[in-house]
Amino acid sequence: MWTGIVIAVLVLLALAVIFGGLLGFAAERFRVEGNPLVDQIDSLLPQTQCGQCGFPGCRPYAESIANGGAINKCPPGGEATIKALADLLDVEPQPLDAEHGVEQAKRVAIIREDECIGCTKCIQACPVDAILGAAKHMHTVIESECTGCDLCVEPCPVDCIDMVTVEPDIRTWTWTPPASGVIATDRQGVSA
Amino acid sequence: MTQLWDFAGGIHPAENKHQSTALPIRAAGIPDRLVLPLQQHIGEPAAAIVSVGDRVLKGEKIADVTNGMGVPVHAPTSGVIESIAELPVPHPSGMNDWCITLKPDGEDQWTARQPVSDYRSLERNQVLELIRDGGISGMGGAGFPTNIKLRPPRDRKVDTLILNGAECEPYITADDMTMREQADEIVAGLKVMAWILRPERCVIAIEDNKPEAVEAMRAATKGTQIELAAIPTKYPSGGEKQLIQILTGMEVPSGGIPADIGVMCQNIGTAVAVSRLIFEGRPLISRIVTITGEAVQEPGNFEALIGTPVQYLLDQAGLQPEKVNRLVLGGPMMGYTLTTTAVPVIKTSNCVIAATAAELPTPPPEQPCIRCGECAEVCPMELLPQQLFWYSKAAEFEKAEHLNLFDCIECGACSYVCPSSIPLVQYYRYAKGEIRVQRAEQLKADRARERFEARQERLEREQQEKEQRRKERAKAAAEAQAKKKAEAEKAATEGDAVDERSAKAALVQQALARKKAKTEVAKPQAPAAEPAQEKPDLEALEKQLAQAQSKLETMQGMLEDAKAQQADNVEKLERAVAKNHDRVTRAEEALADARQQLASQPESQSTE
Amino acid sequence: MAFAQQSSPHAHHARPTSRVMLWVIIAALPGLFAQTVFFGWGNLINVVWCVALAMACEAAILKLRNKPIGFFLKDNTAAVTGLLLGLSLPQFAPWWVSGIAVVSAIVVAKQLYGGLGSNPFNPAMVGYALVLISFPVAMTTNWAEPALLWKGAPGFSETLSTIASAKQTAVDGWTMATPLDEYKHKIANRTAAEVLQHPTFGNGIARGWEWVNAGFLAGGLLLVLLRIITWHIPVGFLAGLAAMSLAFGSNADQYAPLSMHLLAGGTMLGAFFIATDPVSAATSHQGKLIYGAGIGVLIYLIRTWGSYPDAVAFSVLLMNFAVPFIDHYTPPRTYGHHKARRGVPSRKQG
Amino acid sequence: MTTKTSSEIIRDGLWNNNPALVQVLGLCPLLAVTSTVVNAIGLGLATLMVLMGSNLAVSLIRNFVGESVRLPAFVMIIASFVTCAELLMQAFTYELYQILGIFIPLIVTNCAILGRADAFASKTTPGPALLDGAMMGLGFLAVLVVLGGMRELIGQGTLFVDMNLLLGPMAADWVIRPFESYPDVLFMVLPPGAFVGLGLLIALKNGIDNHLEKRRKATEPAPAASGSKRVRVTGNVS
Amino acid sequence: MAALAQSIRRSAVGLGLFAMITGGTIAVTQALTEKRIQEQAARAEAKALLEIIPESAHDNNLLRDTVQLPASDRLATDGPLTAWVARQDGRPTGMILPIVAPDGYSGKIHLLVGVDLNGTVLGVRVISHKETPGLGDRIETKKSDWIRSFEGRSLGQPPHREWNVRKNGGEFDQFTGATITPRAVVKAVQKSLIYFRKNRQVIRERLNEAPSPRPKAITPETIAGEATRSEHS
Amino acid sequence: MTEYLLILVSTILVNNFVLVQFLGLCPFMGVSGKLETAMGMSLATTFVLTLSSVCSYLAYTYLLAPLDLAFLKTITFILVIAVVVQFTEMVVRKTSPLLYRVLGIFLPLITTNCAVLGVALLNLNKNNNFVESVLYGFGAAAGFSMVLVLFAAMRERIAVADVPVAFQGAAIGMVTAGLMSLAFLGFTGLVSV
Ligand SMILES: Cc1cc2nc3c(=O)[nH]c(=O)nc-3n(C[C@H](O)[C@H](O)[C@H](O)COP(=O)(O)O)c2cc1C
Ligand SMILES: Cc1cc2nc3c(=O)[nH]c(=O)nc-3n(C[C@H](O)[C@H](O)[C@H](O)COP(=O)(O)O)c2cc1C
Ligand SMILES: Cc1cc2nc3c(=O)[nH]c(=O)nc-3n(C[C@H](O)[C@H](O)[C@H](O)COP(=O)(O)O)c2cc1C
Ligand SMILES: Cc1cc2nc3c(=O)[nH]c(=O)nc-3n(C[C@H](O)[C@H](O)[C@H](O)CO)c2cc1C
Ligand code: SF4
Ligand code: SF4
Ligand code: SF4
Ligand code: SF4
Ligand code: FES
Repeated sequence: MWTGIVIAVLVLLALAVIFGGLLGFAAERFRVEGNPLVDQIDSLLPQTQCGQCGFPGCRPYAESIANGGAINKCPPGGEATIKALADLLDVEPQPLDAEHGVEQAKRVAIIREDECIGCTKCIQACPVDAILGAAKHMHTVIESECTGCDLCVEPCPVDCIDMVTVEPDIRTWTWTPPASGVIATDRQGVSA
Repeated sequence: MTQLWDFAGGIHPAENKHQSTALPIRAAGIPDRLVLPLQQHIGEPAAAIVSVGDRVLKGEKIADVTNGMGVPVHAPTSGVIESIAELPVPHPSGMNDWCITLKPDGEDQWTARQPVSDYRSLERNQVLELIRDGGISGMGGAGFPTNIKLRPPRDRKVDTLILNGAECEPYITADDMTMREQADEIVAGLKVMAWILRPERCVIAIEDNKPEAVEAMRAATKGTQIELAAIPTKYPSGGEKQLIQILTGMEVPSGGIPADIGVMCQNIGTAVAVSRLIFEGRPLISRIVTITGEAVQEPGNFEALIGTPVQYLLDQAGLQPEKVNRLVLGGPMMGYTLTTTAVPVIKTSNCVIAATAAELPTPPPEQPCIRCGECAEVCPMELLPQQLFWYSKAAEFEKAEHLNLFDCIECGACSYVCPSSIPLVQYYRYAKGEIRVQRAEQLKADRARERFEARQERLEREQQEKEQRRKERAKAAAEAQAKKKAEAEKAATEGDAVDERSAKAALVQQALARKKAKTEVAKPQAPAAEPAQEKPDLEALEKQLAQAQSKLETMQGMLEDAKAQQADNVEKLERAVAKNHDRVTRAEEALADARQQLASQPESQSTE
Repeated sequence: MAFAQQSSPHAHHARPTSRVMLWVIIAALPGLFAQTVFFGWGNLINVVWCVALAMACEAAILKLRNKPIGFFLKDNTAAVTGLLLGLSLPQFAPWWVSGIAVVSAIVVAKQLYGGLGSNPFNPAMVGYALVLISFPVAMTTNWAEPALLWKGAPGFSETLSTIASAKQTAVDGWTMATPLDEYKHKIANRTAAEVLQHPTFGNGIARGWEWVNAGFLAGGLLLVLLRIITWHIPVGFLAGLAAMSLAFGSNADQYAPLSMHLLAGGTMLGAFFIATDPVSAATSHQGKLIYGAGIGVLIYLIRTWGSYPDAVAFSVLLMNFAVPFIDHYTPPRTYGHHKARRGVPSRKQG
Repeated sequence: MTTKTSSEIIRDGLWNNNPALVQVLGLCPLLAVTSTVVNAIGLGLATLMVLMGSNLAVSLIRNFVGESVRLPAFVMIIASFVTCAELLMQAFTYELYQILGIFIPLIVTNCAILGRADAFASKTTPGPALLDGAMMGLGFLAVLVVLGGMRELIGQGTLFVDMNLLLGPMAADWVIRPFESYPDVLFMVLPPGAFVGLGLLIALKNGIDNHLEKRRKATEPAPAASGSKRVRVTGNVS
Repeated sequence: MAALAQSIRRSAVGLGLFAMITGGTIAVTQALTEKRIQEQAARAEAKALLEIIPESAHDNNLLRDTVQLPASDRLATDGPLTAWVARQDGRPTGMILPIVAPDGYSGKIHLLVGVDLNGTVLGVRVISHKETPGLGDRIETKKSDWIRSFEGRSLGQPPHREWNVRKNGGEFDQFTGATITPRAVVKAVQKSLIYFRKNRQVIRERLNEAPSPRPKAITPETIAGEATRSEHS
Repeated sequence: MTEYLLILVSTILVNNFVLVQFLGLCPFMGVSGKLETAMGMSLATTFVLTLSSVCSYLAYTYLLAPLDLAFLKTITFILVIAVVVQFTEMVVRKTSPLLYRVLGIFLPLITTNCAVLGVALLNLNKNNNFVESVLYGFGAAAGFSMVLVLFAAMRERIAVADVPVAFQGAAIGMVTAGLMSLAFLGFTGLVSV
């Protein structure tokens, strides 16, 4: 009986040592750094750099997602971004986490120039350098570059920055899908 | 006989054309007001070059496009500019856009005209310039600026010039009547375009349900090299791509333009406009519009000035307002509904249908798609409309795009036959719109990332430089020297900033101008009112207070600095300091309130 | 003035779904008539019972799902599902067997997927296959003898009471193995001539069944003429079956001959009415040909080497399963493209 | 990793994160052996035991395994438990073992087990790990039994047939036959019935959850916190 | 390089440690249960045989007491037949033949036929088959008692003509909806009896050879398994 | 030759691993949301399944059987599989990032795929020789891949259908797999093995 046990243990031990060695070898020999997934995730985030997700910027959030973090923390991206992420990672989309804010219409910052005192605080705050101006001069927002992150609003000592919702005009207007009419889908009223 | 090919799919809707061909083209006359949208074609909107109160003459340029793709707008008659404002324009959105309103003075006085009797003596470029200055954009479809279209890419040679007189949509007879009555002008215009392009072949294509037009054109083209093709009646044979396939058997490559395969397609009306411009010096200030539908008593075609309100034309055709259920601009297959009759006729408006409820009934409610494939059978682009629909509806835009959503010409044949009465085209339009928005957002996100990364890099660099300097300073023997250097560097960076600023000055200026109007309307965001019943968030309030205090300090510091330097923004800064004082007091009060409230609340409630 | 707002096109000229389905029902009548003439009242009773139950079932589920009942019932699709089940079940199948088939068809195969237009599997065939594997006794012993009426055997009320009883099998003497079943199992140790002695074959290929198949063929051609179905699926189906039969089964002493394959069993019903169910079939012309041919080939495989004497239901379900995949790889070539865009869109790369 | 309370672990295992209904793992044995209740119980108990054992063991050794051999090590632990269970079943319930066939050794690859070892046990102390194993195992067992009961009842019109295989001769006549002359519904006995049956169970759970959710939403207002977790990208500026 | 060696060593030692513990556990459990498992296995494997010839009717170890019988194409088995022998006090009392019914509805049906030395059927059991559930599977004892209807039959009883299903004028019941399966089984049992009669001489001789227990048990499963394997070679 | 063909037909159609034998269901349900992903998974599984079939055959025939250690088969097989998988993953990740993108992320999942261990054990049960083992492993993988890919395409379609709320996701996936399995019952008896 005991010989049987000893043989069994020895065989398994031999196998394990060989395989363990093999894996140890591979772990060292084939070590890789970096994660290409982060880039892919980052490219799906809206790059508002607003930090609402709880990370200092979109890329750190992308890294967190790549490491298995929740995908529903980015309010500017909203449902569309969540869906895209879910698609990429092949997981179920979840509703936006309200703790981080709600999805809003697109906005841009506008500086009321006659009140601006040129303190440059907003320039320091803007993550995408969308504000122009020099010390003690009137500042203005380059509308096309502003991501609407509203990071510049709070630092302004004279509260001269407004976030304005971008209204659709005849050139940005697009068709809406037909109203669902008689056939309401079963998806409505989901706990989404 | 010209060899003809067939195109895939297609339908045969009821034609309803005879109603509006009974009478010859009538002149609509001059209405009380002319409303001239600054954008009447794809491309850039024009900018007004007149001001309110100016008197303009007929044919005078009143708006122009300086850069980008576009053509000018001319005054259709003489009169006074009454306003430049946002008014309803013909657009599926039913939204307003910038328009110049002209109050005619009734004199219809021409500005100086420069007809070219012998255009052949000019450079081709000069003629193309004339066409641009004449405000001519395509009159058969999307309204592409004709001069640009007539300038095919350098490596392309146009072998076949097609004049599109198919007019395959039901109801519309504007081109039909034009061909019947203005055949010579059409030929003259075609000759001008042919001279510009030097094609080997010129074809005028007319659906064989317009024998009178075919006859008239045959007479007018007698003795010329121009071919006349009577093509089988089948919607949408007038679609540019289908017409090219019918006449040449070739297909326009997806995403390309006809010139890629050496073909160009122009509308009949466009040819007339070119002819009138060249030989009469008359820019595009009027067009033929079909007014039809069972809600008008005297349907027919009108020569209407651009800017004529639709109401005016409907009245002339004897509108019975109580009968109208739906008002369609364009044909029943591709036109869009109007919300108001105040919109003007523009360069691309070919037809107005005042339809009764019986004539164009509301379709029954949408049913589920049964994948019967009828739509695929009729699609002239050989798409799979049911799949496009399925993916568009489910917002799987990537897949819809993969199935060539963007090749759909929105002809509506699929919706026409769908047994489940699904508004397919609307789904496609929605999907296309969403995809375009997404693309724009992606672009914007990419740019934001670049800018963010650039900024991070710059900050990093500055940080390093600072570090460097600090070290150097510590190391350096001569303190004064180091200081100087630092100053020099600082100046340099400032110089940079100024440079950047001047480079972008134009941009800023533009942004400012655009913003100004909007800012006035936009109300400053009201701070979210704290619901009284909620438990006050002490922490947040404390943070607020601290922030306010620190801001106040900064401001006071700045103010003192400014005072010391006698800067010119002292006044502003004083205001700011006052404001921040307020802020601090408010924050303090709020905090005190909150503390009080908390104290008065029983413990149990706050721990729940 | 408020004008109606609508997206283009503003004109429509469509044959509504309800009418399409009505035509399908009409086109099935010749086959049903032939069934009644040759096999007695069983099919007719089955059809009535299945259609009624299908409609009731559909209504009940629509109610559960909070959908407008009238709106959906009027599209007649539940009736078609019921009809096709009634046509394909054995004549003397007890009421509860056909009932379970109908309920599983409507509830599991159709409404669980969202109802009309969403079901990936042919509902009627799901119902059929489900009862076939669940109740093999009831599904193999209840086939009426051909030319039953001439023998004066069961009248309407007798048939009705047989169906209405809870017993799994009908009275002996009214029923008989189907031609395909008979041929398949006798041919192993007999010659074709010997096997064909059995009365189920009559003097021709398959007594009664020939006319039933002819009836469905006629109805099917009507559907093609009316452009309710295109020719691709039936042609692919029949060609696939014929090709296999010619390639492998030319020896009638070993395998059933081609004529038997085409005119016995549910071949024509399958080719024109069942495989063509638009909802669960492939989309493009090329896809339809492949789909149809796949069904034909599978039918031959299973009929010849598998356990089941007829295999329309399984083959249709198997190819239904492949439809989304086929659709991915057989989109038509669009105007202005050199080649069709196959496959799946590759994910956007960052 | 935030630590979970015991009640959370219990709720997760049995309902919220049930391995079969929510994680949809361990399907092969779940579907393969549930044609009768007795098979379901047999396999369920074996799985439960292995889960508890492996969770405990993994948690105990969690600090001693290197990254490169983590997976093989876990797998070996699980495999040894499974083999022991297999040997014991062979010794004491041989016929049941034969019916369950290769699905006993296949417990090794029951994703639910390795999943738990990797996701939970390797990150917590032995106590919670053991509890988690027990609850996950019970959750799995519960689904097995319900599915087995459903298939047995609909499929052959009986309940608790052959219980003697597991519990000895005294259980031989526990079998319940609710219907007289029931025609076997082979669909439920055969593979398709297993899939559809589990589908129905999952849907049932979803339905209950949705219902509860709706009720909960109706009674308590949504929390109004918004943007509370914001972080500044550009540092503190004021 | 040092890192590599270090990594290899660490992994190998780590995994080896686990191997020892887990291997030890398994080996010990195995050692403890081995006996019982073998008993159980033997009993289970002999179960089918014991149903045909109950333990009260013999006193030898069936599984280890087999004889090789001459091949016969009649029985659709290829190669010589291995049969189990039942003895009471060392004298043969009966035997169990593994036979195949080749013409089942969906392929071969593997059977065990027990006969006593006079050629009377002691019992018949199905080892494996592929017949349709619900139709042909009623040849299993689990589903119906039909298969017991062979017990006590022999070649003259019923007479040769009536070794068939009722439908074909025979003595044995068929199932509703399935005649093929029962007919195949009836025919196969009949053939095995004919085989027994034809080879009675040889069989007697072989049976009477002194019992020589085989080192390894031969079970019905092994025979059926080998038969399936040889089908496609 | 025919015998080998029959093994393939049997494993791919008649005794399909997923739909009839109930092996490899978790990856089948879990991964196959997208056609593209499913294809990657298929490739990876085919590779591993065939390889592990070979490795476990060798380990059993030349190590366990001679030493009479059959009771160690489960742990040995799974160890072999886990190591093969992990080693492959590491190598692929380093040497061919492209291939890794296609296969790599699925490889770790495969260790816990019953089909892999199932193939090894079934080969034993069936007494398959070396060639048969390889074919059996390959056939099982091919059958798995086929239904995985078809199922993925179908799920893409179902994902946008108007499925009742409670059934969305895994539930309707199960029902679909059930109906597929129902259809596969049609192959019963095609090969009598
Ligand atoms: C976005 C867009 C870009 C185009 N670009 C060109 C161009 O570069 N050159 C040209 O000759 N035509 C160009 N065209 C004109 C088309 O070739 C076509 O003649 C015109 O769109 C008329 O089409 P429709 O009236 O059917 O819409 C363009 C059209 C569109 C809509
Ligand atoms: C479905 C469809 C139908 C069309 N029918 C006509 C037509 O009947 N006559 C016409 O001139 N243009 C028609 N067009 C517009 C042409 O495609 C093309 O844009 C036009 O002929 C170009 O000429 P233009 O640039 O002079 O407008 C149609 C377009 C579409 C998409
Ligand atoms: C799907 C199916 C499976 C069948 N399976 C069996 C079977 O396993 N055994 C059998 O004897 N008959 C089976 N049959 C029935 C035979 O094909 C044949 O109809 C029957 O055995 C003839 O019996 P009868 O002579 O009593 O009519 C099956 C029939 C079908 C349609
Ligand atoms: C030509 C045609 C064939 C059809 N065939 C079937 C069929 O075989 N089975 C079925 O349940 N419904 C059939 N239907 C009806 C309908 O499409 C079916 O109920 C849908 O699958 C339900 O979503 C058919 C409809 C048409 C127009
Ligand atoms: S919330 Fe979104 S946009 Fe804002 S930083 Fe995070 S990822 Fe970027
Ligand atoms: S201007 Fe303000 S809102 Fe716009 S991007 Fe910069 S910080 Fe954000
Ligand atoms: S015509 Fe309508 S119902 Fe038919 S396939 Fe096209 S979209 Fe679907
Ligand atoms: S609208 Fe688009 S999809 Fe529909 S028929 Fe026309 S081109 Fe085809
Ligand atoms: S249990 Fe089989 S793959 Fe998960």
